[in-house]
Order: sequence, then C-alpha cells, then structure tokens
Amino acid sequence: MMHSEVIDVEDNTPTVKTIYFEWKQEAKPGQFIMAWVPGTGEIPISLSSTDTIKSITVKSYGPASDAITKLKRGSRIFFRGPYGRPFSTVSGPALLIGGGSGMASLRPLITKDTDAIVSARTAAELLFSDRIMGGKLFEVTDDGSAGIRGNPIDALSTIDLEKYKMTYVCGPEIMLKKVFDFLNRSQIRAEFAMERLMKCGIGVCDSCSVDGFQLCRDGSIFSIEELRGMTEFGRTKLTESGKRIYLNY
Amino acid sequence: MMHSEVIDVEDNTPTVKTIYFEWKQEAKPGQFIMAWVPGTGEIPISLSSTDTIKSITVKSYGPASDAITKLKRGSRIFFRGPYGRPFSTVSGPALLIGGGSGMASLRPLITKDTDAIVSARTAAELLFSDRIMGGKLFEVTDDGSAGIRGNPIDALSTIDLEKYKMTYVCGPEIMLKKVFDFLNRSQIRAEFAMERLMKCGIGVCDSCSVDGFQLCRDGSIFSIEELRGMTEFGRTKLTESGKRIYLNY
Amino acid sequence: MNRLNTQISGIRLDNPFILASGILDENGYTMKRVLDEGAAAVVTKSIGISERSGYRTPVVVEIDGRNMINAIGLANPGIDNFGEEMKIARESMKPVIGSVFGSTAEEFAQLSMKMEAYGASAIELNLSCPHVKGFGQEVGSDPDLVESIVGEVKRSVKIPVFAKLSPNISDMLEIAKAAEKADAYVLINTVKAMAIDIYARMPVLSNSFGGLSGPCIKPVGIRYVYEVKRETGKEIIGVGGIRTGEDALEYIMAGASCVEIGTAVHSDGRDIFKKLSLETGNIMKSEKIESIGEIIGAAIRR
Amino acid sequence: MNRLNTQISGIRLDNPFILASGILDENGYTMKRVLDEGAAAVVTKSIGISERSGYRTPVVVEIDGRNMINAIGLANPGIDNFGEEMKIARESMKPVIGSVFGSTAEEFAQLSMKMEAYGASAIELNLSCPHVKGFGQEVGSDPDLVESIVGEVKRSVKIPVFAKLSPNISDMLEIAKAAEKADAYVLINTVKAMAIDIYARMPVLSNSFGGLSGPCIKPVGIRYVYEVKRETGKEIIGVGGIRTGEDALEYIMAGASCVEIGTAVHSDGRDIFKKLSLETGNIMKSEKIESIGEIIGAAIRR
Ligand SMILES: Cc1cc2nc3c(=O)[nH]c(=O)nc-3n(C[C@H](O)[C@H](O)[C@H](O)COP(=O)(O)OP(=O)(O)OC[C@H]3O[C@@H](n4cnc5c(N)ncnc54)[C@H](O)[C@@H]3O)c2cc1C
Ligand SMILES: Cc1cc2nc3c(=O)[nH]c(=O)nc-3n(C[C@H](O)[C@H](O)[C@H](O)COP(=O)(O)OP(=O)(O)OC[C@H]3O[C@@H](n4cnc5c(N)ncnc54)[C@H](O)[C@@H]3O)c2cc1C
Ligand SMILES: Cc1cc2nc3c(=O)[nH]c(=O)nc-3n(C[C@H](O)[C@H](O)[C@H](O)COP(=O)(O)O)c2cc1C
Ligand SMILES: Cc1cc2nc3c(=O)[nH]c(=O)nc-3n(C[C@H](O)[C@H](O)[C@H](O)COP(=O)(O)O)c2cc1C
Ligand code: FES
Ligand code: FES
Repeated sequence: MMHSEVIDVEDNTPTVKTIYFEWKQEAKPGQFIMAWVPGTGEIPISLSSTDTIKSITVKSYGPASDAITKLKRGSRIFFRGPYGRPFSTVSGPALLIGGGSGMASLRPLITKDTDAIVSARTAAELLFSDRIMGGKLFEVTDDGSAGIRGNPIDALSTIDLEKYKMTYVCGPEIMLKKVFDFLNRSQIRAEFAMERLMKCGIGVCDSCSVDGFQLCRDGSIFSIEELRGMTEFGRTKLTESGKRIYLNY
Repeated sequence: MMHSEVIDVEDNTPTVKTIYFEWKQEAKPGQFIMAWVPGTGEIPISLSSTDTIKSITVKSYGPASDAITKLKRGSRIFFRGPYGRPFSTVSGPALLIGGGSGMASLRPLITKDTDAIVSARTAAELLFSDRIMGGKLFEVTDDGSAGIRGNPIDALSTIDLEKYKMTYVCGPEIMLKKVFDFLNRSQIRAEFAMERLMKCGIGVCDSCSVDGFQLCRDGSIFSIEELRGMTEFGRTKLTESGKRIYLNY
Repeated sequence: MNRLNTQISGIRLDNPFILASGILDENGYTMKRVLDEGAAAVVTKSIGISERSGYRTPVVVEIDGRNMINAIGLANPGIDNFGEEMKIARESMKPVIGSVFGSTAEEFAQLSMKMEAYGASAIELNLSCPHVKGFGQEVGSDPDLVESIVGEVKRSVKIPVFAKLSPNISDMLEIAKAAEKADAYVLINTVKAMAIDIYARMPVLSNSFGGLSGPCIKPVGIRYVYEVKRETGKEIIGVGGIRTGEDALEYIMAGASCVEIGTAVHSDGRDIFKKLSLETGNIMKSEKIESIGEIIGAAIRR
Repeated sequence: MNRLNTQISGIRLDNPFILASGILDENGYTMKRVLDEGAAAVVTKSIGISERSGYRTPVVVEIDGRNMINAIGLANPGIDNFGEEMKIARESMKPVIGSVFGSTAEEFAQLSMKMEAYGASAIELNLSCPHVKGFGQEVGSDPDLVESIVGEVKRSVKIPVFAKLSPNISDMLEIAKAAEKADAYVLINTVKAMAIDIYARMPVLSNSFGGLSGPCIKPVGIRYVYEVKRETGKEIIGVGGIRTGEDALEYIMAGASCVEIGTAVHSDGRDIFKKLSLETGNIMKSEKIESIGEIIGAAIRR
C-alpha cells in the first residue's frame, strides 16, 4: 500500500470533492487506484489528474467514499495502483460524455479541442463543466435545472459526431448502454469507462467481470467494438455475494 | 540450481580432471561455484576457466569430488554461483604460487607475463605446469621427482619478487601460511585464495569463517594486508560440527 | 495424443492446468472464458448453503507483485443461485469442478449433490473454512469431522470427490488419512498470514488475517505433495505458487497428477494457461519426457 | 537516549536487531564481528548435548535470491565444546543469547545451565527440533513436553528464558500457553518446505525437507506475533523475513519488542544490521515515533 499527503481539497459540487496529492508514478487518463480508508474500506476511484500531482474526484455514496471526501489538507491518503487499461489518446477533436461523477475520469482528457456533454441529476451536481475550455459544452440535467432536460442522448442527437476523432463516455452503466445503443448505429470511434463492483482490483476476485473480461484489468475502458460482443453489458451483473441480477431499464 | 552439459573432460594428473561446460554468466578468476552431484553432495570448486566456456579442475578426495571427476562428455553438471570475491587483476608481470589442486583457481590468471611456482607431492601431480607459457616456471615436489625438492618457499627464496606487480597464492592453508610468513617481511603485493569447509556458500552457515569473515563471501581471496590482522588464519578452524581445532604444522 | 494430456480420477484433461478455486470463478462467463483461453478445467469458487457477501474491502493485499494475502470471506451466492453460472461455464464443454464449503457433513453432502445436479465433473471439498467447535480452528484440522464429511459426500454423489487440505496444521498425514475415501487430494490451500501497514498502524485486510498465496508458498506446497504422495500413493492435485512450466513440473515430480493455478492469474493474466502449456511442453520435449504420467512422483526418494 | 534503544526481559539493547540462531553464529569470532558491526545482540547456533556434524550438503537452497530452504541438521560441537566460542563472542561486551535444543526437559535444563555458566545473557529454547515420540513431529508441537521443558529450564537458570516456537502447528496459542512460564516468545522458526530440481528429478537438500526462511515467511511471522501478542500480552521477539526498516516496524507494531535477522544476512550481507538501524531510525523520525516502546503492538485491533 502506498500513501501520500493530501495537498489540496477542492469542492466541486455539494457531494463531490477533488483530493490532490503528489505521486510521481506515471499514469494515464482512464486508469484508477484502489483508495484505502484504514478501518473503513477500499474502493476504486479514477484518477481525475494524471500529472505528477494526481487527483481523485469523489462522490460520497457510502462509508468509504464519504470518508475520502472528508480528507483534509495534510491528511494521509492510502492507495494502490495505478490499475486498468487507459483510454486511447487521439489528436484532434474529441467528445466527452460524462454522467454524474463519471466526469472524474474524463477530466484528464480535456483539451482546447474537446467538446463535452456533462450530465447530472440537477444543476448543482454538474461536474467539471467549468473546466471545459475552448470546446463546446452541452449541459444536461434530469430536472432541467440547467441546460437540456433529459439525458445525454438528447444532447447527442443534436451533434454532428462525424467531426470527432473519438468519443469518450463515462457514467452509470445505464447511461453507457443508452449511449452505446445510440452510437452503435454509426461508425463512430468511441470508448466507454465502465463501473462495476470491484473487490480486488487486480484480476482475481471476478467481482468486476463482464463477459469474462475483468474491468480492473482488461478495462475499465472498453471500445465500442469490444462492447458490441458482450452479453452482460447493460443487462446483468453480479452482486457482492456473486449473485446474478438483471439490470432493469 | 543451474545445470549445463559437460562438453569436454581433460585428464590433468592421475587424480585431477578438468570438466568443461558452457555457462554464459560473467565470472572472474578466483570465484567459485558450488557443484552438486545429486544424491552425493555439493562442494565448492574454483573456476579454472572463466570464459563463456567455463571449467572446473577437480581432485578426487572423497565422494563428491570423485563423482565429479567421473563425469563424462554429455553428462549434466549441476551448480550454483559464481560466488566469492575474485582476485584483483593487474597488468604487468605477476607470480603464481600454486600447491596441488590449488593451481586450478590460478589457471585463469596465466598470461605471457606470469611466472609460476607449481608444487605438488610428486612429479605426476604437478598441475598445469604445461600451461605456463612465456613466463618462467619453477617446479617443486615433496619427493624431488621433478624440479626443486621441498616446498614453494624453497623456490620463492631464489626469486627476485620486486619485479612482480602481484603474487597470487593458492594451496592448502599450511602452504599459504608459510608463503604468507615469508612474504610478510617484504612490501610485496599478494593475494591468497583460502580453502575452508563450506556448507552453504552464501554467507549464512559460518562453517567457512576466519576471524569473522566468510570465505564464501568476503573471500575466498584475501590480500596479504587482510591476512595480517587475522587470529585464526593458519592457526585454528572449525570442523563440520563447529568444533574448534588447532592446525598443527 | 499430446504429451500434455493427463487425467485425474478418470477425468481427462487436455493439459495439467486447472483454474484454482476462488480465482475468476464466480461468474459463469469468466469460467467459460478461462476455459476457452486454455485452462483444462476450472474449479468454481467455494459455494456454501446460503448467500454471503464476504468481508468488507480490503480483501486482498499484494506482496511484491506476485504474492498476495486474501480474505474474501467466502463470498458466494449460495448454492441455489449458482446453477446459472454452472450452466454458462459448462458451455465450454470442459470439466467444471464444483468447490463447496460447509461446517457439517450434511451440509457438504447437500452442496455436493446440487453441484452434481448442475453438471459438475467432480466435487472439491474446501476443508479450510472456519470451524465453530474448535476455537480459531478450521474444519480441516479435525480428523473425525474430515472423515465424516468425506464419507458422507462419497455416499451422496457418483462423480469423483477431491479433498482440499489446509497447510495450517501440525500433521497433514493424519488429516489425509482421515480423508482417504476421497478420490484425490488437493494440496494446498493458502497459508494463514497477515500484513500490517506501518503508516496506517493497522492490518490492511478488513479481516486482519488472510491466506497467503503465490510463489512464496510453493516450497510449502511441494513439501506437502511429496510427503502425502510418498505416504499415501493417492492421486494429488498440486496447488500453490505455480507460475512457470518448471514450477508445474516440480509439483508433478513431487507427486501431483495435475495442478491448479490461482495467484499467477494476477501476476501473468489469464494468458498464464497458454504460457504454462507452452513452457511445460517445451521442457518436456527437451527433457525427453513423453507424458505427464511418466514423471508423476519421479523425485520421490524412499 | 537513542530512539532505537529497546529491551527484552530486562536486557538492554542498543537497537532492536538481534542476529537469529543458526546464521553466522557457530564461530565466536564471527559472532563478535557481527556484534561489532552493529547487531544489538546475537543468538548462538542451537547447541545440543553432543557433537553432531549435521546433514550432508546440499544443506541450503536459495530461492529467488532472498529466500532459502535450509537443512543444516543441527550441526553443533556439543555444549562442552562451545565455551571458547562464547568467550570470544562475549569480548564484544554485548548480549549473547544461548540457543539450545534437546529432546527432554532434563537435556534442555542441563544445556541452559551450561550456557548460563558460559555467560549467556539469556536462553533461547529451540522447540522446533524433531521429536522422537510422535512420528515426524516436533518437540514444539507437544504442549505437555513444552510445558515441562520451559518449567524445568526456568527452575534451573536465573537469566531470562525465551521460547522459540515453530509455525508448523495447528494451534500456536495452545503451545504459547504451555510455554507461558517463559519470559518471552521468539516467533517464528522456519516453515517446513522442499525444493525439487526437475532436471535432476530429485529434492535438492540431502535431507529432502528443510525450513523456509526469508521474506516469503514474513506474512506468516507477522500473523503469529500479532495473534500471540494479542492473546497473551507477553513480550515477543519477532523473526522471519525481516530485510528492511519497514519490515522491522511491521513486526514491532504487530507486537514484537525487538527482532531477529537471519536470511537477510545472505541477501544483504552483515551490513544489514547497520542498514536496518539507519532505515528504522529514519522512518521513526519522519513518523514522529520517539521510542520503540511507544509502538509495540500499535497495530493490534481488539
Ligand atoms: C473503475 C472505477 C472507477 C471509479 N471512479 C470513481 C470516481 O472517480 N469517483 C467516484 O466518486 N466514484 C468512482 N467510482 C465509484 C466508487 O468506487 C463507488 O462510489 C464506491 O465504491 C462506493 O463505496 P462506498 O463504500 O463509499 O459506498 P458503498 O457502501 O459501497 O455504497 C453506498 C450506496 O451507494 C451506492 N453506490 C455506490 N457507488 C455508486 C456509484 N458509483 N453509482 C451509484 N450508486 C453507487 C451503493 O449501491 C450503495 O447503495 C469508480 C468505480 C469504478 C469501478
Ligand atoms: C573456495 C574453494 C575452492 C575450491 N576449489 C577447488 C578446486 O578448484 N579443485 C579441487 O579439487 N578442490 C577444490 N576445493 C576443495 C574441494 O571443495 C574439496 O576437495 C571437496 O569439498 C571434497 O569433498 P568430497 O565430498 O569429495 O570429499 P570429503 O568427503 O569432503 O573429503 C574426503 C577426505 O579428503 C579430505 N579433503 C577434502 N578436501 C580436501 C582438500 N582440498 N585438501 C586436502 N584434503 C581434503 C577430507 O578432509 C577428507 O579426509 C575448493 C575448496 C574451496 C573452499
Ligand atoms: C483471492 C483468492 C480467493 C480464494 N478463494 C478460495 C476459495 O474460495 N476456496 C478454496 O478452496 N481456495 C481458495 N483460494 C485458494 C486457492 O484456490 C489456492 O489454493 C491458493 O491460492 C494457492 O494457490 P496459488 O498460489 O496458485 O494462488 C483462494 C485464493 C485466492 C488468492
Ligand atoms: C541456515 C539457517 C540455520 C538455522 N539454524 C537455526 C538453529 O540452529 N536454531 C534455530 O532456532 N533456528 C535456526 N534457524 C531459523 C532462524 O533462526 C530464523 O528463525 C528463521 O530463519 C526465520 O528468520 P529469517 O527469515 O530472518 O531467516 C536457521 C535458519 C537458517 C536460514
Ligand atoms: S476487482 Fe477483482 S477481478 Fe476485478
Ligand atoms: S559456506 Fe556458509 S558461511 Fe561460508
């Protein structure tokens, strides 16, 4: 287990914070760490900055993520990684599609050339839309409190996708599936960052698997072509016990 | 444990053979290997060639050394190493003083510039005196069947040692001690290859120690300066059980 | 016939490499993929009577990249929820061995019968889970209990039954004897261990204790396979720290008929199975070994 | 006072690093050198009643450069021949702890009295040697025998008595309880293991079986130190796989008052003692730990 000192904490939304720490390790956008809160738990969190100063951007869902959002400057952060296959990098215009805390893993991909669809339940939860610089920003909220009311597809369908060299997508699996179904008709290059329960982070426990691929190792980034062949994607997953359940949309 | 195929076997004296095998590992004159004869034992043996084709030159004393001398071309030789601190290499004239199978570890030092005192019990046992090329050769036998009758000191005392950049000595401890006592009066640079019981070869079992130095790790080559401070050298040693005995001359 | 073919209790294996219990074998699709990618068979995660979520994370600690300590805590969906995974895994047409754990002979028997009904090719009894009666002890350290479990399961199913023994005991031979009705032994399970993070001043695993696996425990596994093979002569499946063809052959020469691979899936990925077949085949070829059967126990000195 | 100072059963140590039994401690001059070069104390090789040459070579197998399996076979000159070595070692003016092995309580007591007479600062009872009564078992797996050995030795000597326990058992707490009259526990001895050379088709050690030591067994040692400290509260000397300052602090936070170093002398040379003091001191400084005493057992969760 590694550790580092928290050098800054940034409030992003009422429930999301970004924790900055120094870690010289090379890492790429789309990779994640297993962050440990001693006595509480260990969870997978994407790197939201991949420079020497790294960051994670965390939404408080339960005990571990909540404890991370409570870290202060000077606190110690424990972690291991980096894990996972990163996003492919392309030069030229790209589109980011982020749902909720999904924008965290997309942040390191932001350049002057990236447009973005940032979606959330409500305006206050729109993450990193203030970071989109140069490119076009499409905001989408469930409740219409900012931008388009609806889901990312409502924004996507207004955009000419042909101009992008790559579309990067991160968010809840239900959102990924919708975006996938939408893009599947086209010849668009796209990569999806998937989230599933992770226990080990290193390809042994099988809790994160989809169609025999381990998200923690073969993912968590998959290309649209890879998703095409998957039976489990957007359909079924295993719970903490290993019980198969059906995702209902 | 490593292994290699014996590519040649050379008869050197009635009781000594040289076994050649390929081993790409870099090794230096004075280093040794632990040679294993499965089912019989494992013993320290100096490298008598340190090129890509390595060799060991072995005298049959007991079960393990005897089994090694019985290896044939195509047999497998098992070993680990190389171990030990090598001889220092110098450019310019050097003198080799080898007693019995002690010439084995000196062989890789032979150049056109090396003179040698080769000693043995009897003429037939003089090892590698045919390998001395260019330099002067002094043969010494206990029984006078070749060269000077006596011990290496009888040859040494006839030689002007000032001209050598280094004197390398290898043989039974009793001989080393005599040569040491002789050279100790002078300012001659000299290095001694010592032999003591070795069980582990890797600095843990303490069976090869002299004055707290492990022959297998800190030696088996010691400079004359290092030997000067030693209480145990030429005086006492431990047996296989660890019992201290006195060397009597 | 390929020189890597072997068999265990009559079950034919394309090669001697089986996925060990607890690694990539909770999801039927994963087991299927591991089989399609080169494993000769898989052992399922150990399944119990009722659903368990296992311990809180952290449930694994990596040590030096190749070894690990795990305390998954027997997370499992319960035997009644495991039928679909078995069905998916069996689409591979290769043997799927059902691992089960319980605390009484009756539980083990019930689990084994259900596994048999799901189409398992054999049953692996995980005898290393915590045992309520003795304090801190495992089911597998109580010879009477082991004997009754193995006896009861053998009476209940027709497929072969393997007894997986724990190394955390004073005398494995005593336990092996108690389990002698089993068709084969599986040696070894993990070695009880712990890692503390000195900067957190706390054990890393939420359960504090876990099981050590990986190359670290290979010399321990080799010792047990050799000792139990020499004393009992029974068929053995070797497991513990196998990463290379040499490791596998070491287990086989110690007495194993085939081997299971766990932690190396972490260090080398699922490709480990192809790699192992390749390496093992190459060594066998250059050592002029025509079949696995020829060298089982070849290193045993009597 | 230096932050590395510590003590065990009243014996003051400059630093928490003691040379473990069986490593560079057969020859008095070697022990003296190891002490002069930075060890706080040394434990002698285990000494018995009569002279033994030990097993034929090979007596060690290296594994991955840092671990080893050894079967030295309790080579020792016999207690009566060991006085001179003790005398030479004691010239260092640092504590020399006498390790002894036997098969009965009387033997252990006799050996301990002689060690005390030679000036040993403490006795370490090696309770891991083969035991004739039980087949293949160790003295240290028989609680009654352990109890009588420790009791008899405690009655016979005035210096502290340490009981070194074997990890090759089902229940160390039972044995620790049997040894509770000891002043401290030494945990752990080597883990029984084997290595086979597949090209020779033979176990490498002449004795076939040996004891595994080095970083491989550290997680096992940590587990036992933690468990025994938590359950008994007694002083513990930690041993098994320590190579770095972090390793040492891990043992100390698990409950050790000081530690012994064995195999790392192979991987790092005798310099290991200086290196360990340096590394440990640096970590303590940056972690604001003022003394070893402050963190003994700091990781224990109840
Ligand atoms: C590869 C990967 C990268 C991730 N990156 C990030 C990241 O950058 N930022 C971030 O905030 N999270 C990220 N997550 C999600 C994060 O790991 C979980 O939020 C976390 O595990 C929750 O743990 P907990 O102990 O706090 O809550 P738990 O006790 O596990 O959960 C509390 C409740 O919240 C629900 N819940 C937990 N996580 C989510 C979720 N992601 N979405 C919806 N409901 C959820 C649970 O089902 C439960 O009902 C990532 C996950 C993966 C697999
Ligand atoms: C660093 C080192 C390098 C060595 N290099 C060589 C080498 O290049 N060639 C070589 O032939 N030997 C060399 N030796 C000596 C060799 O290791 C021993 O001869 C060998 O260990 C004998 O083992 P064995 O099992 O054959 O006989 P053992 O059963 O050990 O001995 C049989 C009998 O011979 C005696 N004996 C053993 N070795 C010697 C010896 N060297 N001199 C005198 N009496 C002995 C024993 O005391 C015993 O009485 C070296 C030793 C060391 C420590
Ligand atoms: C993450 C993990 C989970 C495991 N779960 C189980 C299990 O459920 N049942 C079981 O019998 N063994 C289990 N084991 C033990 C392995 O099957 C195997 O015996 C052990 O890991 C040694 O093999 P290895 O060194 O190849 O991993 C598990 C091991 C690991 C690493
Ligand atoms: C070569 C060797 C010899 C040993 N001899 C003894 C011994 O005589 N008595 C004993 O109690 N322990 C003996 N041990 C065990 C060590 O003292 C120690 O408990 C063990 O090696 C674990 O520590 P390490 O990993 O630091 O080596 C020996 C270990 C080695 C490697
Ligand atoms: S989290 Fe365990 S396999 Fe991916
Ligand atoms: S041979 Fe063991 S210390 Fe040198």
